Amino acid sequence: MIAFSEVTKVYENITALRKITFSIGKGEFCFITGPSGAGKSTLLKLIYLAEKPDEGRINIAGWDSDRLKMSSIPYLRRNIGIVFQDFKLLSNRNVYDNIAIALRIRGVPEREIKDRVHEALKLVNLRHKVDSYPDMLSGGEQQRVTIARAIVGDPTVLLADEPTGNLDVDNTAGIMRIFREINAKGTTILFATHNKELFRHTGLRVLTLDGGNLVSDVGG
Amino acid sequence: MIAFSEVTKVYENITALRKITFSIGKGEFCFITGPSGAGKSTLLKLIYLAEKPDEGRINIAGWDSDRLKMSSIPYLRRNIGIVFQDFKLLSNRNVYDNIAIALRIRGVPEREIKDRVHEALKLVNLRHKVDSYPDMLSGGEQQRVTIARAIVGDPTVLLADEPTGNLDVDNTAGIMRIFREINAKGTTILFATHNKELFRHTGLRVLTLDGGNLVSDVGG
Amino acid sequence: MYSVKLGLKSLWRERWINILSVLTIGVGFFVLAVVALLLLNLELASRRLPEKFTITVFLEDEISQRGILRIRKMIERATVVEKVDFISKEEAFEDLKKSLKDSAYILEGLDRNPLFPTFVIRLRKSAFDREKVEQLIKEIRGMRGVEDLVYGEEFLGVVSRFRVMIRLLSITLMGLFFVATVFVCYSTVKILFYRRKEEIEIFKLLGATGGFIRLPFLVEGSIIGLLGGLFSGGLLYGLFEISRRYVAGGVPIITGLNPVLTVVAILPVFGVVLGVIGSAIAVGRVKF
Amino acid sequence: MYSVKLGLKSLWRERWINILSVLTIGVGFFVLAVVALLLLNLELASRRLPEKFTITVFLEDEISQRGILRIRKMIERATVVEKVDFISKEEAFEDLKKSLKDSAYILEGLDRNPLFPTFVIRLRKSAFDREKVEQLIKEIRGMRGVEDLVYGEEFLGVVSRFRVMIRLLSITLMGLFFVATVFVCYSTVKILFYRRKEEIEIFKLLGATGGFIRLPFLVEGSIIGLLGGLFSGGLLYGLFEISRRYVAGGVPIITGLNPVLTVVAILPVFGVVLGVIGSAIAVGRVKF
Ligand SMILES: Nc1ncnc2c1ncn2[C@@H]1O[C@H](COP(=O)(O)OP(=O)(O)OP(=O)(O)O)[C@@H](O)[C@H]1O
Ligand SMILES: Nc1ncnc2c1ncn2[C@@H]1O[C@H](COP(=O)(O)OP(=O)(O)OP(=O)(O)O)[C@@H](O)[C@H]1O
Ligand SMILES: [Mg+2]
Ligand SMILES: [Mg+2]
Repeated sequence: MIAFSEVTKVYENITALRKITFSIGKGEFCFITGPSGAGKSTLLKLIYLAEKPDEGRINIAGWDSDRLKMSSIPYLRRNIGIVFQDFKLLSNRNVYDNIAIALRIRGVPEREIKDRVHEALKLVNLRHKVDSYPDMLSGGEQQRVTIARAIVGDPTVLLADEPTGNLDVDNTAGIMRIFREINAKGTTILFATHNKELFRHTGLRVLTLDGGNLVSDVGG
Repeated sequence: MIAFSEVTKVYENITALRKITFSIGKGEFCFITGPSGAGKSTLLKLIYLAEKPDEGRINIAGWDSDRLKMSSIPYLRRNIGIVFQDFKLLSNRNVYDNIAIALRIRGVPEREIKDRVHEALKLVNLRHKVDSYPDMLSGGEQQRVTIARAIVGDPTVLLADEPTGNLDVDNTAGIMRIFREINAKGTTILFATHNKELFRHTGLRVLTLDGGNLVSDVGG
Repeated sequence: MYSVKLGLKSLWRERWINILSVLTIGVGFFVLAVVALLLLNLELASRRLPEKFTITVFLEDEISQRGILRIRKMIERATVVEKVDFISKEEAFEDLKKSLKDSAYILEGLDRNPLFPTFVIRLRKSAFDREKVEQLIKEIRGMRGVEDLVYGEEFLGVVSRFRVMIRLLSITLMGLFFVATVFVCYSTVKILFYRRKEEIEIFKLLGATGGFIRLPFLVEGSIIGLLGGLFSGGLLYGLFEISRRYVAGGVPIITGLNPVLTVVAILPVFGVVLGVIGSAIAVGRVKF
Repeated sequence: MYSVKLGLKSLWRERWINILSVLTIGVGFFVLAVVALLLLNLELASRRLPEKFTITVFLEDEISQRGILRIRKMIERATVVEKVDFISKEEAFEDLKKSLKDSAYILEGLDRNPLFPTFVIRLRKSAFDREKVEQLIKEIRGMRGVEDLVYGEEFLGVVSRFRVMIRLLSITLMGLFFVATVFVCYSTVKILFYRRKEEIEIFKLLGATGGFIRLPFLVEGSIIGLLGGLFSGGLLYGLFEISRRYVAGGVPIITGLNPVLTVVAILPVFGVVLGVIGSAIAVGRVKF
């Protein structure tokens, strides 16, 4: 599903990723961990094509990132659900619209959108906040809206960047449960987190980054 | 130092805080915990006067929140260092300026600012990012800039809202160490977090909120 | 389509800034329209100038009716001629008396009518051409039965220079004002675009196509343009009505502004066009 | 002070949007300046009109030198009079001959000079007052030695009506254009302010005072205003120079625009003032 081979990403003066090689199969649930600044978010950005690799090749669902035409990027992204570390909610739209926008972009009819948005909100325990605007939500609530937006489109790949950083134990457990369910239905999941508790006893695959290097790849 | 008596805060349709009463002495280190949406951030907002209570009274360093003139709010805030849950970094300024601005607002001379900013950056391990802009930083790095900005002014009260949500274990330990040091020098600290690990074995005071109610007040 | 609805919603969501934009564009259009009308009417007025220019042909005292007819036909054949009037000796004398007004008594001592029968040639206002006029004058001078000919030789030159100047000025000023207005439109939309950079970034990351991103701006731009156009049209019409009603007899420079209602009707259309073009330029190519 | 530096820095940081603002304001000023100059010159031209208006006083044929002097003194005492010229019988005859031009031969048959000695009174262009002029006319008519008096009674009315109209039009249009320009300034600063709402919010939370927040906007607004003023001044001067050099003989409507250089110099000052006022209004009261 996703294959990196010798991928290097350099920002101005810093090498965020150095010769990273790994591949993730369809339906896998894989954690990416490492300290702050290790390169976790950068790795995810390369997958959703927000950044281009400086060296090496990336293959996503059969598409080679080098040879991808710019006009087909939107269509590729529609198969990817993303939980951004900084949420990226639209501050001038309420919770409903923030989630619905992911479907509207795909041209899903409005009636179907309504059902699916409400279902997603129910999953993250935020049905009572459907009309709130982002700045009326607590940090954890915003994070859950972002999660709902990422999963509402039934993506084939889910990229979650520190999705539980602002959530308490119970909410985190709830989110993990949802992710496991989605994964069971066939969605490939990449989950970047610094919180080792989340995968300690799961037996799932864990990629560990440190200073841009892939230092371990265990489990799975 | 900070005293709440029967404080209630209502947002449109939701009661974020219900008849909260507690008081924190000078130099105390107090945690505020509770699940997502419990009212932790709201409680801090009342202290730094970003929100007004609907009922009850708040006294901060001898100032009654009711009787405070609007023009003296800035001067009160200068004694408070805040780590915002959503960082609130200035996206069009680099790390140096983001931290320096807290001192410039106070009219500190530019030469002194330079030393103090570099010292704060050293504490949070970000001296190499001094010229970066916020969107060139990882989530954890942004969070540490926010912490540096909160402590650079040697505040008498430090309010930290989920300051380690995006930080790995090592960085979290580093930040906790800094906070203990600052506290030892006499700064009163309120630390809102959902991460029970942070205070489990410290013996420090912990206020627990749930659904807007103060459900427990232990330790200290 | 949702993308269109997005534009409409955003119009309402950011209504204050949009109202500012509409007013800014409206004022720009209004200024443009007023200046355009002033210049157009100045141009029209200057076109009417040569109409007032006449050539007076004095015929011989004893010319026959046939001779008069022959000369008239000759003159009428020229393309620059609008109208030819014949004034008999007697009529000419009456005219002179009138033009002397209070000094007409000086004619009292005259024992005979000293004037000639004359042709007064009015030149055509459109297609005014100095060379052709001079050509005609030369021809008339050469005709039999023509005693003399009076024409404002100098005046002729002044008129055509004035025309050229007015036209040059119109074009320069109109050009400048047009650029200014387009510029206000463009910068208004560009500012809207700047404000929404973050939103666009998020849209792209969620898989929106270029069209989906661009369309709301075009919708918004066109509606802002439309409203700006309507607003300026309203202002113009208001100015027109006020000057017509409250200023004694109307301010001719305004009430005389000929196609004021046409311009009022065209402004909204103009607004939509500019709004769309401005938006398209402001959004530019969408990169992923 | 740091707050001032903040304004300067922000100018540079957001240089693209600021350039747009400068250009927008510049164009607004330019339009305002051109219109203002056109109207001012129209007004000045209309002021010159009554100067051309003259009263002609015909004196009795046999009037003595002393009588002439007496009447002259009387007339010169009136405040509306600019200049009085005496034209003797002989001079008057020559004048008539000239004004008849090619028809002067009609005078050949006259056996005596039928004209009177006359006073030509030129009226003062400033302080033109219809009532006073009529008062003067009445007085002159009543004087001994005055045979008759010719004056453009109707023309007089037309002139003063025209003056009123021009003035009304000037005031209305200038007012509209001024509002439009202030509006463009205001909305430009307001948009800058909208863009920085978040920054201001953060500043407040960090303990910034109202002055600290407001000052950078005032600095920025005044500099944008200054640059806008300089830009419009440049445009105006450019238009002035181009029209002077490249249009044969100069376009009088532009080159004749009298205080063009003064206006060019005033525009930047005007810009700073408007920029500061606009910023102050746009920022409004800072609430905590
Ligand atoms: N646009 C950019 N320009 C320059 N440097 C960047 C940019 N984006 C990221 N970096 C740097 O690359 C490194 C890796 O960043 P990344 O965001 O991938 O870290 P991370 O593993 O996600 O960290 P965290 O856990 O703190 O979110 C960091 O040192 C960061 O400063
Ligand atoms: N401006 C607002 N308008 C309306 N409701 C609000 C507003 N701010 C907060 N709330 C609501 O008040 C409740 C408490 O919010 P608060 O931010 O204090 O929670 P929290 O304890 O900080 O949660 P978290 O751990 O998720 O950050 C939440 O349900 C939130 O939706
Ligand atoms: Mg990250
Ligand atoms: Mg919170």
